[in-house]
Amino acid sequence: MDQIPILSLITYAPLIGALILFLWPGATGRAVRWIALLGTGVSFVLSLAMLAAFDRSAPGMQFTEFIDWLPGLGIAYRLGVDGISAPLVVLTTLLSLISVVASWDPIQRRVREYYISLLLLETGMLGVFVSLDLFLFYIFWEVMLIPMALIIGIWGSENRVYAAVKFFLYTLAGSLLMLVGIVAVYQAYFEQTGVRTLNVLELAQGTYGQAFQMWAFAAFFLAFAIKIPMWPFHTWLPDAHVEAPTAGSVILAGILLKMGGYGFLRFNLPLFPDATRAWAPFIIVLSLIAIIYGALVALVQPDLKKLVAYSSVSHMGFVTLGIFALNAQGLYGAMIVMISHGLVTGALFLLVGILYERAHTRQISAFGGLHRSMPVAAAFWGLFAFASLGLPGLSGFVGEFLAILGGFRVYRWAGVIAMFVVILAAWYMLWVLQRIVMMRAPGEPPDPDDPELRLATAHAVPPAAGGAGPHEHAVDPRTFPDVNWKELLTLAPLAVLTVWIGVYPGYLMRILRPAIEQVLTGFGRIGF
Amino acid sequence: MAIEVLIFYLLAGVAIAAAAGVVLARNPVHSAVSLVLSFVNVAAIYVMLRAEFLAVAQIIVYTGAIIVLVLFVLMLVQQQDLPEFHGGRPLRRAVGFLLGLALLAEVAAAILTRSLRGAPGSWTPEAVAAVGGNIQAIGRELYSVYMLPIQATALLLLAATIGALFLARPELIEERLAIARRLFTISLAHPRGVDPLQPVAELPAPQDGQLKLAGGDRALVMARSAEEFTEQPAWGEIRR
Amino acid sequence: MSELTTAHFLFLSAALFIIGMVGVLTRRNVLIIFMCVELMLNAVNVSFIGFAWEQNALTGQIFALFVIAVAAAEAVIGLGIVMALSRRLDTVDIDEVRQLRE
Amino acid sequence: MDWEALIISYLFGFVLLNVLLLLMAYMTWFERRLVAFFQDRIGPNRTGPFGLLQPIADAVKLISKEDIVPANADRLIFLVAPLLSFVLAPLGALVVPFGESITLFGRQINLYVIDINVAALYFLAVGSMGVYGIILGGYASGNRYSLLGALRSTAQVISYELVLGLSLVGIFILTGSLSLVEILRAQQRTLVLGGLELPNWFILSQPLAFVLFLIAAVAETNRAPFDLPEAETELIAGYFTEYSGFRFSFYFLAEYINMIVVSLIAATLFLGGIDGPFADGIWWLAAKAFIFLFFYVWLRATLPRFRYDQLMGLAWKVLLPLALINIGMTGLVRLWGIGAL
Amino acid sequence: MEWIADWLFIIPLAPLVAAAVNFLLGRWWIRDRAHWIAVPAVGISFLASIPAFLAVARQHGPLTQHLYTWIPAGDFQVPVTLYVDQLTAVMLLVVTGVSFLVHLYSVGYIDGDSGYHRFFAYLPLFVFSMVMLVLASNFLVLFVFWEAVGLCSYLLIGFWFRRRSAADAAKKAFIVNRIGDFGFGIGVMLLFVTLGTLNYAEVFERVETLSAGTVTAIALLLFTGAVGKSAQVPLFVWLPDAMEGPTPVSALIHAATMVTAGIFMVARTHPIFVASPTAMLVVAIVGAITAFIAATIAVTQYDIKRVVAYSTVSQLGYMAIALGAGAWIAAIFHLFTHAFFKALLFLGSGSVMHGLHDELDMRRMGGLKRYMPLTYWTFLIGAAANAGILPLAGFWSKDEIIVGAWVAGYPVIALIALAAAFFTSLYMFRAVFMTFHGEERFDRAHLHPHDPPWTMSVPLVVLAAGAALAGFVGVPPEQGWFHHLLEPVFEGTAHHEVSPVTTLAFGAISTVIALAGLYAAAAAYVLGAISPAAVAERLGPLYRLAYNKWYFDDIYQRLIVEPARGFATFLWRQIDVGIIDAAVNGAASLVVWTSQLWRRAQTGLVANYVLAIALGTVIIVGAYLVAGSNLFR
Repeated sequence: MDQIPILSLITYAPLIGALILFLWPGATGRAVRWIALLGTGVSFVLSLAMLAAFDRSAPGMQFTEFIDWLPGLGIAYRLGVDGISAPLVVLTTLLSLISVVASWDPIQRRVREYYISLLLLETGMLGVFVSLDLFLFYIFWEVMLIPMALIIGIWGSENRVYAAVKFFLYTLAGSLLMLVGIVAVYQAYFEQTGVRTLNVLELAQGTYGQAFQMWAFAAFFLAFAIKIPMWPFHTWLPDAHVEAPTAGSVILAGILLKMGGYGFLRFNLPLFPDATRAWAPFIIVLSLIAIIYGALVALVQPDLKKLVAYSSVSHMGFVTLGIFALNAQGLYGAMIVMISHGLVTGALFLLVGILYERAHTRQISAFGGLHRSMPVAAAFWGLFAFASLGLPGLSGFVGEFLAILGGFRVYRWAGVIAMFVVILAAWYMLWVLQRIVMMRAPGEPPDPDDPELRLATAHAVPPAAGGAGPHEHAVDPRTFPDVNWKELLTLAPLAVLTVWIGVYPGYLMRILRPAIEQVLTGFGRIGF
Repeated sequence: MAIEVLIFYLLAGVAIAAAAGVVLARNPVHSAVSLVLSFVNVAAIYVMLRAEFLAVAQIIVYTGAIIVLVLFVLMLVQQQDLPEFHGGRPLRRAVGFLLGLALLAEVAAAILTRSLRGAPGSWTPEAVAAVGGNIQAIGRELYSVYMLPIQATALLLLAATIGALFLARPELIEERLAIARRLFTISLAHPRGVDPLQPVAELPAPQDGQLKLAGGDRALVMARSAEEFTEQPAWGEIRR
Repeated sequence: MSELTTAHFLFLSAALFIIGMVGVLTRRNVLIIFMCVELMLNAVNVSFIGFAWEQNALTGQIFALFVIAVAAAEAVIGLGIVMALSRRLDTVDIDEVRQLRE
Repeated sequence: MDWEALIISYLFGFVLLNVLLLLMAYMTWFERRLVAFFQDRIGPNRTGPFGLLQPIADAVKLISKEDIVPANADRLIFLVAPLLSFVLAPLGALVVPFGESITLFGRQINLYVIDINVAALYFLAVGSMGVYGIILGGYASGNRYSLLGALRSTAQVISYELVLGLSLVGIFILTGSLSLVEILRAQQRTLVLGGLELPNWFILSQPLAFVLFLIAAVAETNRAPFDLPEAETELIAGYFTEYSGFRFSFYFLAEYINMIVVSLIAATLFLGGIDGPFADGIWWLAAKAFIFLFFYVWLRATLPRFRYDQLMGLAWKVLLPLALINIGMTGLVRLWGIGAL
Repeated sequence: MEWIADWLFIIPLAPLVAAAVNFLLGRWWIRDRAHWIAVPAVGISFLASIPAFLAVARQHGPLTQHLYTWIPAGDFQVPVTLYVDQLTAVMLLVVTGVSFLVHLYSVGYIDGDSGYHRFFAYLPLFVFSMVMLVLASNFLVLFVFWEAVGLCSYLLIGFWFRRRSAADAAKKAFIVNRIGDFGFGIGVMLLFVTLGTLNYAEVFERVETLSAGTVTAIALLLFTGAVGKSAQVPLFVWLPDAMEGPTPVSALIHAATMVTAGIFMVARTHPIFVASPTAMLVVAIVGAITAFIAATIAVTQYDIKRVVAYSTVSQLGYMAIALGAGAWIAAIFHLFTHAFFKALLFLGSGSVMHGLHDELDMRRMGGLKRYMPLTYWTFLIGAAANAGILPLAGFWSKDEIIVGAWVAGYPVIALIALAAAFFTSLYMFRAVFMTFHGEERFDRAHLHPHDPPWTMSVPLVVLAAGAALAGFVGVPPEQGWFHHLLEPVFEGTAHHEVSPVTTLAFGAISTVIALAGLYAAAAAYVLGAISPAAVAERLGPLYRLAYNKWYFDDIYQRLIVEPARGFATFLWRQIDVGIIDAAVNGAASLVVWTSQLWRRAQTGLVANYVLAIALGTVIIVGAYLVAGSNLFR
């Protein structure tokens, strides 16, 4: 081997951590956490090195690794990254690292098992992003499923088992369809060329019949649509998000959802260009429904995590809209939305987790006035809420605008409807911001210098308190301590990246460019 | 009539007669002996079919191991436990014979009307001879095209070994597992998990070395471990 | 019928298989049933090898090899089960064993 | 079909069988004399010169004894079982090459009965069949001692059979064939080891396999120190307790023929078989086989019997892993092509 | 002065750095020293704007500085380039100048608040955003800072976040603005899709190639953004509520600068509007309606800041009229003068509040003239300027707008504007009289009104001077220095020739109208000749209409907000949980139910299973024989 197998190193560094934990049953919680941190940290550092060494001008796969596995079946251990997967790999390693830190204190039960799951999960996710062999991809896809279900089902909150089972079955149903699709493509390629291979790049060279493409596309599409998730396959998401522990939600929202979008870009588009064109209008309609629907439903959620979950549905609608707009803006937009959503929603879940640690509830009505008791947290809330609602200058805007623009270029109405969400997003996000960060804690009397109080005494109107009704919860938001340094450590990098991508998306887009141009070339749209 | 055909009829006739003996014999040991006879004849037919390796494998695995094991078990299981052949259930026997006859008729029809023929393979007798013989040919094929199945089979055999250990001495396995669980098992969802406070579920273990009392006068006294008989350690055994 | 044809072997295979099947259906002793199952497996092997012989292919032989391997695994587990049955239920009569219910 | 070759093969086989029987008879004499020597006594020396007629006398005695069938016995099997043992015992010798082919009556005659390309496996298969004689005999006697002896013996034989087979795999890997003729040819080459020219006998390149084979072969033939089935102190005489006279002699014959066959095979596999200077190959083979036979007797005279669990433990916990290690090592050596093997 | 072209970035950078420093370090380190960072930063920005202005004014050529490419997405390239022409230069001066004064004023006003550093982080951030907004040379960059000023507005309105009303107002401001941005965003996208670029220069070059419908659509969509940002009907509802923010914020953002961004944007993109007469008409009509409605509402309000706020809305309506009438320079002129007098009015009312302990209700003021003379006089100047009293700033610019509407062929709109002018004068002097004249209705036992400290007075005085004198840059009407300055920008647009007679006539008419309003106010609140209560009684429904802000808020609440929430709840409860999730769970239940059914086949007897298997084999082989073999063929 003439070069370092860096992708394998990145992928298996967490696995090695998991193995160490597995073989060291007597490890104390402290040791377990440090090992997990080391595993994810090594992976993260390596992925940064990978990104630094990434040739931003070269199209095609880089850092490829190839080991023949089952040559008779055309199965090989093929790894590689291009502009699409490289940022996602870094996002994965970063969010995993953050998840490890974010779980430091909250997870006190079955720590070793938890971190083993987390590390396994990371390996699975990284494997999904780096594998170029459909067989390998499928293995990683399934590998990732189990630890995630365990994380939800064991370390989640009240209704966790239901959520875990739902998550598992939904995703499994999708991935089975994908398996059918994989076999179909494999067979079709074999019949066409007489070569047995599962190499994605090679399969993409084949030309398949229109009818076959339609069905195979649908098989892949359903798997990814469930993962991403698209309306109406989204109902696992709110449950899974709500019940998962903080780190689980972060990874779920930050990375797992991206696999759907990644799958579209890596498999559906290159393999089935004709079917993509045929299905695109239909998918764009679904995307629009998801965008508006997610935002509207988010508007009336009483539960913070559910709200963020539905907002994810809405955001992921932008991803599919952008991808199936099939033009440069759309694809850039989709990719940036994915990365930005990973950062922003991840951070929002961290923030919810921080609140949950203190209040042991996620009901919005239980909070209020956190700006006073937790000013730093409030600042982060503000930042990420605005990033989520697509404020220019933060990462969300770049992606969303490009995705909408992409959609608008194809179908005017699609752009208009999608744009409508800028209002709805502002509505629900600011509503949350107002209810938990601003105003007063539930039941807290108005400040003495508040003009409302004077108004009340003058007109004998009862002062409108910050929240509804008297104390419903034993824990008073006024007593919450502000974020500690570990929590700050998890949030700060996300904030920096959010601003950076918002202000200077060029860096990211230059990484994406060759890959996106390649995808577009498959559609005969050079230069778009 | 060629001599091969004659030999074939001889071998096949004995094989079928022995197979019938398996079903008809009252004494299970006789069944087993019949089966061995049948297998040996079938192995000879394999040789006629240019499958020397399989013939030998048949003898080693089937007769040399499997049927020996059956005999073993037959002798370990108490004779009283063996049910009578003529113990009623006439309906099922009738149905069984009828189904057998029906299937025979169908298969005979299928064989006689057989028309499906695949493309002939490349392993002509000359080709087999060129690589050194049947066993070399099988080896080449097996370890190139059938790599995955052979690995899967290996895994299956490993699983079967473990399963057999468990089935044979459940109480021993439980003890071992309890240790292993404390040490190695990652019990993620299981309530018992690594929690040392919870005792490992216990199966009723033989109290006084007597595995079996009920069902007759022939209590078979076995030692659960070598130490029950002597104080000396067994070969290769590590004393805890 | 003056030459050996595949049909010869297929009939042998069919005969062995059906004898085995009838044994499985009619006998009550688990061990005899077990032996009959082995007989059936062996009958299938005869077919496989017969086809391999006919087609000058090794696939049949290799399949038969796998069948033997699987049969070995099956024997180990099957006999283990018989031992366990005999220990726990004091019987190897298939009609007495109803533990598969539930 | 080459009828003549077939008939010659059969003839050769017939000759071989008779020679084996004769050898077996004198093997008993040899053993008794040798053991006596070890034990500082004289042994049979009255019948004929040096007691050389003793085996014949024994045979006459056994044949003329009453054939007793116990009332409790499973009659058919009881009668068949010793026969089975006896018939199977010499079959292994059919694949042993006794020399280069010779020309007789204008025909090329091979000094072996058959050369099949699974010869080594065939030897193992025949060995594994031999166990039926024991287990069926033990069962059919209707005697609990016999049964237990048979069970022990069977377990022992199938365990060591495994070791026996695995110990040979190294040789198969090195020669790339299972045919004994091929294996012999492989040993006729020269092994150059540090300037020293040695015959390429597998005892040199597979020493571990040789030791394993030796131990397993002793156990396989139920000889001391692995003669558990006939542990008189515990089980009277094991599986053949109920046998007498002629039927007993079948078991007896089988045991000794087995010893000879195993010795021949071992000599062929590990000591180069017919390979040797100055004399005809067959004399070399006989000489090498004799070493093994002597070794058998030596063991019997020297070592105490194993305890049963020690016996099984040895097979499964020591020999089997060693055999596997040997296979792995051989495979790696072959893969990396170390040494001009 | 060309050197400034390379240093343009200083203008936005200084406040940005100040904002960042105060935001990141304010809590731990800077605390109440925050103004030492913010005020000089904005000062630098102002000082840097002056040479830029001079350079442009002399040279008549725009300055540009390319910073970096923000979004490179295929053919969609968004460079960030600073661009200064005369229009921008004027705006820069207004923005940085007023900002500097307001910063200064805030030092005294916010003093002692726990969020001191926060305030001085948000306010420079706003200055940065606003400066960038005017410096933008690209529609998307404009859009970005368009939203960024919205963010700052949100943050500053919600500065006293613990008040529910402030939090509500902030949210409302942002969301209503977003409605405008919705249109604006689509407009930008439409521009890109049809023209393939978003840079001003290229867009304006190619705008003629578009069809009339497309141009109208683009213009109206862009104007939607202006409607939101510049608080035109029907999206003006956020601006009065925005007065929940601190008064300097109201002065800076919601009077002088941010709300005029819409006007600026329309003026900036005038080639597009010029290409679409329909759009121009719509702009003018919306402006007129806004001017009138807001003026009527202002008359009935008691909250001093709300009066000023509605006055702002009304004045923004005037500017829109000017835009629609094609009187671009008049619009910018009014924007310029309005910045002075409206900031002055807000700061003045802030002084009043400061003196009266955050009292806002004019019914509890009165007679303050005696206690705070400086505030009184400056406020009076501001009010008079707003009312259009000769020769104060407002007169010149407003007069020019009305004339512009008249000559552009919109006489009805000109008349509405005149009517609104009467109300303008009425509410302005009503505020002055109710606050500073008459009996002292405040709690004299506890309150001791006084003039503010110097940091607050200096801006008042400076702004009063501006309000009094700023109008003279545009004198004589249509031919003033200001007009000549801006002419290059609006070169090539149709220019209406205005006869001096028309100018004089309208000058006289509007003066009369203003004085009429002044008299009416005096009659009601000083002389007591008219009882306001009686008038209100008599007007009945009309009064209630105006008092309740023409029911805009209620209509929105009833017709949009509540149905939307209801629909959302329906989607959640019925569709999401009721149908989609129920289908999923139903599928699971179906499986369980079916399994229960099949479970009965489980007898536990192996023999039965075997029999079934054998039967199945027979059937399958039979099926093969029938279907697959040639037995029956």
